[in-house]
Amino acid sequence: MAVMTHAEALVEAIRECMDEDPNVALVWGSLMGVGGNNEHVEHIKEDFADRIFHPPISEAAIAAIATGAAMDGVRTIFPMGTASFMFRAWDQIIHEAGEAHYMSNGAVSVPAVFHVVHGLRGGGSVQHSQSPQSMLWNAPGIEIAMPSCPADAKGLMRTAIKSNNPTVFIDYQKLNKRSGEVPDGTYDIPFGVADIKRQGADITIVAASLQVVHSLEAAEVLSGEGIEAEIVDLRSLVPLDEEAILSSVGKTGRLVVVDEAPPRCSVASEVIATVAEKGMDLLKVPPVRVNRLPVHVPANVALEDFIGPNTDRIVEAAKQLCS
Amino acid sequence: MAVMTHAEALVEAIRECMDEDPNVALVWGSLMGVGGNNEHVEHIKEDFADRIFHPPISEAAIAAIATGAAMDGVRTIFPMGTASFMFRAWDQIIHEAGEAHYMSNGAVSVPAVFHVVHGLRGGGSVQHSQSPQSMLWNAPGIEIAMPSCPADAKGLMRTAIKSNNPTVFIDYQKLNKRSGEVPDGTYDIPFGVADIKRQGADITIVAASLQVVHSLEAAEVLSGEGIEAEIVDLRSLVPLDEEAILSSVGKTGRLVVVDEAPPRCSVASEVIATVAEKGMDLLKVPPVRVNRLPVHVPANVALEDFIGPNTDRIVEAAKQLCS
Amino acid sequence: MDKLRLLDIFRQMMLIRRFEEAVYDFHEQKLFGGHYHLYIGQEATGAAVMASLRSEDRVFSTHRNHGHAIARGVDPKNALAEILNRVDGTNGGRGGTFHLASADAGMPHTSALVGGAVPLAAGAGFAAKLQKSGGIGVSMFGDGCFEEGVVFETLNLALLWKLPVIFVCENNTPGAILKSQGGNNTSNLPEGRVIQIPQALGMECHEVDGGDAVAVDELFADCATRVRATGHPVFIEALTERWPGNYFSFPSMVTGLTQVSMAWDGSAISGEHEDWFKTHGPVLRFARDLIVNGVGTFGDIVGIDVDVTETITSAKEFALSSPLPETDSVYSHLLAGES
Amino acid sequence: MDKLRLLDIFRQMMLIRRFEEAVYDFHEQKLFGGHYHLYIGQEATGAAVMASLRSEDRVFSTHRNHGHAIARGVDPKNALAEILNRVDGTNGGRGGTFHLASADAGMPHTSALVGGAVPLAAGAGFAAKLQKSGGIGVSMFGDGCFEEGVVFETLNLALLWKLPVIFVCENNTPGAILKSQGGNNTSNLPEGRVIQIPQALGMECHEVDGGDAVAVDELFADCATRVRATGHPVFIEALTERWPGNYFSFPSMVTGLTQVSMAWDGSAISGEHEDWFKTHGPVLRFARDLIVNGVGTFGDIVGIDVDVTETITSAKEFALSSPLPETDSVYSHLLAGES
Ligand SMILES: Cc1ncc(C[n+]2csc(CCOP(=O)(O)OP(=O)(O)O)c2C)c(N)n1
Ligand SMILES: Cc1ncc(C[n+]2csc(CCOP(=O)(O)OP(=O)(O)O)c2C)c(N)n1
Ligand SMILES: [Mg+2]
Ligand SMILES: [Mg+2]
Repeated sequence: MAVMTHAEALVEAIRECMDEDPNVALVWGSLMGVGGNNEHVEHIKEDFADRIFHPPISEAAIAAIATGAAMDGVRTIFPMGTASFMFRAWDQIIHEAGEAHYMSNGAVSVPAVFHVVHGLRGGGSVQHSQSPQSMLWNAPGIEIAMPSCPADAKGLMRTAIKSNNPTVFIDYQKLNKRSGEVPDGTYDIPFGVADIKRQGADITIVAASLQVVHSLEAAEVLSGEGIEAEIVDLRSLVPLDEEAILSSVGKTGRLVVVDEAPPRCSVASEVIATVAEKGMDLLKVPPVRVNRLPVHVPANVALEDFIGPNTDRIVEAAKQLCS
Repeated sequence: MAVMTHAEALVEAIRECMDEDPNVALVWGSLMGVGGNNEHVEHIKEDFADRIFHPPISEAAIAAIATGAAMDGVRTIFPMGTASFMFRAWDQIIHEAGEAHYMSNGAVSVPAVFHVVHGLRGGGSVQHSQSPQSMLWNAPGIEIAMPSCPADAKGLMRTAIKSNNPTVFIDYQKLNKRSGEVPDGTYDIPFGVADIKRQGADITIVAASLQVVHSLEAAEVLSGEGIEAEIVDLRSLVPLDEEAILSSVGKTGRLVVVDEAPPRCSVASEVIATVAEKGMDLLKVPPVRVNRLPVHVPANVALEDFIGPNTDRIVEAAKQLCS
Repeated sequence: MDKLRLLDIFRQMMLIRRFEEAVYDFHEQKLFGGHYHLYIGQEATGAAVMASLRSEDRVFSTHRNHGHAIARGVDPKNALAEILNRVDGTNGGRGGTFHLASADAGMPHTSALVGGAVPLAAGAGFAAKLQKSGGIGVSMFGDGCFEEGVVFETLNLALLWKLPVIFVCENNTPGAILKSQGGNNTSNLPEGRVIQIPQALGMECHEVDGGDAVAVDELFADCATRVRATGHPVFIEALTERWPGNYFSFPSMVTGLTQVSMAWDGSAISGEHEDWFKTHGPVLRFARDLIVNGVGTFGDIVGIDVDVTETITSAKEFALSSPLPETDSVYSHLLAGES
Repeated sequence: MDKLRLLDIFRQMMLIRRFEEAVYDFHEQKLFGGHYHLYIGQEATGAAVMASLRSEDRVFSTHRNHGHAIARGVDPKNALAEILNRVDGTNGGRGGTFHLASADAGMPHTSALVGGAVPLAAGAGFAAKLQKSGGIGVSMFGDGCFEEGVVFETLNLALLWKLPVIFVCENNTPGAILKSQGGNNTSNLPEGRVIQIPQALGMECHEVDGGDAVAVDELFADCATRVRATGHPVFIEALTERWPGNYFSFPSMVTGLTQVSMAWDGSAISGEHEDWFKTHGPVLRFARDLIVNGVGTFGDIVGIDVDVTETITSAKEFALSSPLPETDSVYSHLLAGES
């Protein structure tokens, strides 16, 4: 196993798929956000120049062009940059990409990948910090992947590119520079299979993307206080591994869901509602959400940390449930 | 009390506010959807010609123009027609209208009203049947009203126009022709105050907009079988009357939430998550969501009924909980 | 002048007209719900455009799509079944009037959102370019689309990325019913001239009388050849007089069922819509031209009408006898499986 | 020629320049997070535009807003405090560099989304029209905005609804760093000429050298008068040579701190950026013009620089000593109360 960064793993997946399949195209967007790491992408540029398209600032049209091309089997990866920009293409992603397969009764499919960097990025302020995952999950017909580590980033990106559905790949700029072991060779990680990133018998913490990192940190702290947390990394929201969530809650009887989005109608709401409906009896105590606070994102990095679902808040929530 | 239709009550509210306040403007959009009733709006047109603007098909720019004008105190009502069209203005509503007050630290406010007709409208098919309420609720800074009857339509619309916040008024074409008693004179219905549309001791049904009508129908059926349902009409999602929900559940111990949106991260998810977090002990049995099925909306009206949260499905869910 | 080609275009136009009359009839009988739009008055454009297309080309359409689907070769049986939301419909009954499409026929998708299909067609051009298929993307859209910013973005992108796409704007605002009479809210551009937008971007632009099948055919065939060769986009504005029955949301058959004999028997024409029958209605106009120019005889015209009427009659029966989808079918095809 | 007016415009330009140097310094010291943009190189446009505005006018800006805020009259103290996210900032520290705005100063809102503020400014025109305030909306935006459809929609709406708005497109692509060197992705229009878009819509359009303060002032003053009188929108494209330090996301002070003496002492100029100092940098250029035309003396120029440098020095101190907002403040002003 090689050790590489999240950014490197992501680019490796894209490179492999572009090598394997001449139908994979890449829009030259902001794959790594504004925090550097673009050197990794530069290499793809040289190797696949004729399948790389430099975009104007036209999120809506490009998302729809990727959608139309996908109907003919072209798999376009469109890195939209900051997830906030995706709202400019909301109609095209929800209504065209997300509905075409159903609307055509299965005759056409839309294998496009919309890549975004979401969440609190350190000074992104009010308009550069969106977490669109809950809004997207409310729209049927779209797959959603959210990797938390380099190995998953690679395997999930490969699956996203090969998937015949429109996939929103919700990435995190703060993960880009983090390193981790990545299996050798090519491998896909199927959507819908959560990964138990840590075993524990006392409490279940469900999370995705950067919040898995925070949850693992929290688990260490909790372990010091005698609480063993089980971390369920969802990896994909659509499809969802309900099984993994319920079986972990069945084991621990306690549930914290950590989610970047503001609380109302969030991923955390959904996981809790699912458990309440299908496994209320498993719960020894009421479940708890740890979301971004229900406010906008102030520019200041300290306040940003305060509103975010951070390690401290996870620890606190878990301790309360276990007390 | 006069008896009038939902459509008439809505137009009366708009007319009163335009009379009372020269800063109220109206974009000449599709207030009533495509199901008729536009004669009511015609009258306003004559009386306030200089404050009525005929729009091109430019949802995004108009939403933002209404937002910019609102910063100077102009209260524009922008009927966007079918709620699906709102996704074209998603960025403008979430990022500009919804964030300006916070971002300016309270210096500017955005008293604009975005009116849409949502839901299964009878042949709207895949792209004309959106229920955007859950996605919107995930975005902080936006008020959301959803009337279920003429009296509420009037009082809530008056509040929407007078509110200093951007308000999305989520209406329903199928309500337009329904009649009801409307109090005489001018009156406002504050946001954040749910209305118990029916008292009952056995089960709580939380709903909004047309689903209140379905729930009331279901309650009649249930009553025939000895189950007395309490119907909590939310009337506004933002702010939410959590108090009313929890106190009804405290009384009945059983909860069904009826919601037009697809289930994942929906209004129903949110209500259930809220009750699970804050009142799990009140629940005698696990709560149940009755949502639109998690699919797109087929053109056929019979299939549309099948996927919708209809009276039968509410009755069935309630009976199961009470058995 | 290729007589067979012209008669074939006329046949498509006649087929579209009889198809639309059938749709109207079905709606009058309340056999399908919701509002809908007819292509009457624009037949010449759709039929002539499709005449130059090949299987590797891709057409994307709008809420006013029936004529495009028929001319593209979708079987009227399946198209009518779709409008009645039956299992044998082009979309298995799910799309209905708003979404007629058929990947097999080279018309993968139809968006009911104003301007929605314009970038999708550019996407087909993108695919053709990448796959070197030799195909082109064709976007059929209304003049109202120019009010939506995404259409502007798409024109820009097609030029920047050199995509083989033909943008066919069917401008039916000339003769439009006034907004005060419930008319559609189209061509709300201050100059009222949509062609100036792609022109300003430097796109090759053409204007054509959209009611003149021959003119559209010649122009489009020429453009298609060039777009295939150069890979660069082209814009065509087809101006058509709006059919008087084209009201907002619900059409009205104010001009009655088509009588082809009006093409040679002027005495049958009278009343409020005289001008429509004599000058604008593209089916009668083309019938008249075909006869005058010796391309076809009365007999040919009548023969074609009898033929297509029969096609539509049996298509109606087919559609009516096709079953509604099972309720359980709503779950299928939400997500695609593996390839 | 109004000497005082010109010197005042120069003062604003100098103030903006020193302000931006302070921002750069703060960022180098890691006193604020995230990426940011400077207005260096575009001072002439911002300062000259604001010179004609009144309190009833409304300015809306973009991610590159610092210069607009300063020239509009926002106190540099509060602007710098905002960039450091302190309580005394224009937005209470919440907006940061992306969102400097001040309703009191007639600059209600700044959007960091490309093209986001363009329709908001049209909204201010809408309000002015409705309220007959006599004010105008002014949208300051970059050439990249033309790639976003909503900007096209807005131009169309401003014409259709006859809104008193002046659209000022600051085109800083001339001389732009190549994309391969990390340059911004702007002016991706095939013809590269943004002015052709509003022209095609029939809007009154003007082009001006955005590095020439006098030219911008004369043009804008004239337009403002006309827009106030007619209520119709006007478009201005201000072309400016891009400042060499204007890289993507993070600027770099490649041209060093400004030495006004370069305006009269050419011997101080050398090296890679000679052309910038001699021809393009608007501050030096205007200083040179003022002297040549006898509007101001060396002494005036130096005096102004000393003055504004002092203003900025104390603004820096003020900003640095302003406290960070309390964490609990994040809950406030999510929703407005009653009026
Ligand atoms: C995004 C969006 N906004 C509004 C509508 C409602 N609508 C349907 S058709 C139409 C007019 C379209 O005009 P045009 O494009 O010229 O087509 P025509 O009907 O004239 O053929 C409108 C506004 C829609 N379908 N989609
Ligand atoms: C909707 C949206 N998409 C992308 C971005 C990222 N972005 C920030 S500045 C910029 C370039 C803007 O160019 P221009 O408008 O010419 O302004 P300039 O920076 O040249 O002054 C881009 C693409 C954004 N802020 N908003
Ligand atoms: Mg039209
Ligand atoms: Mg620029």
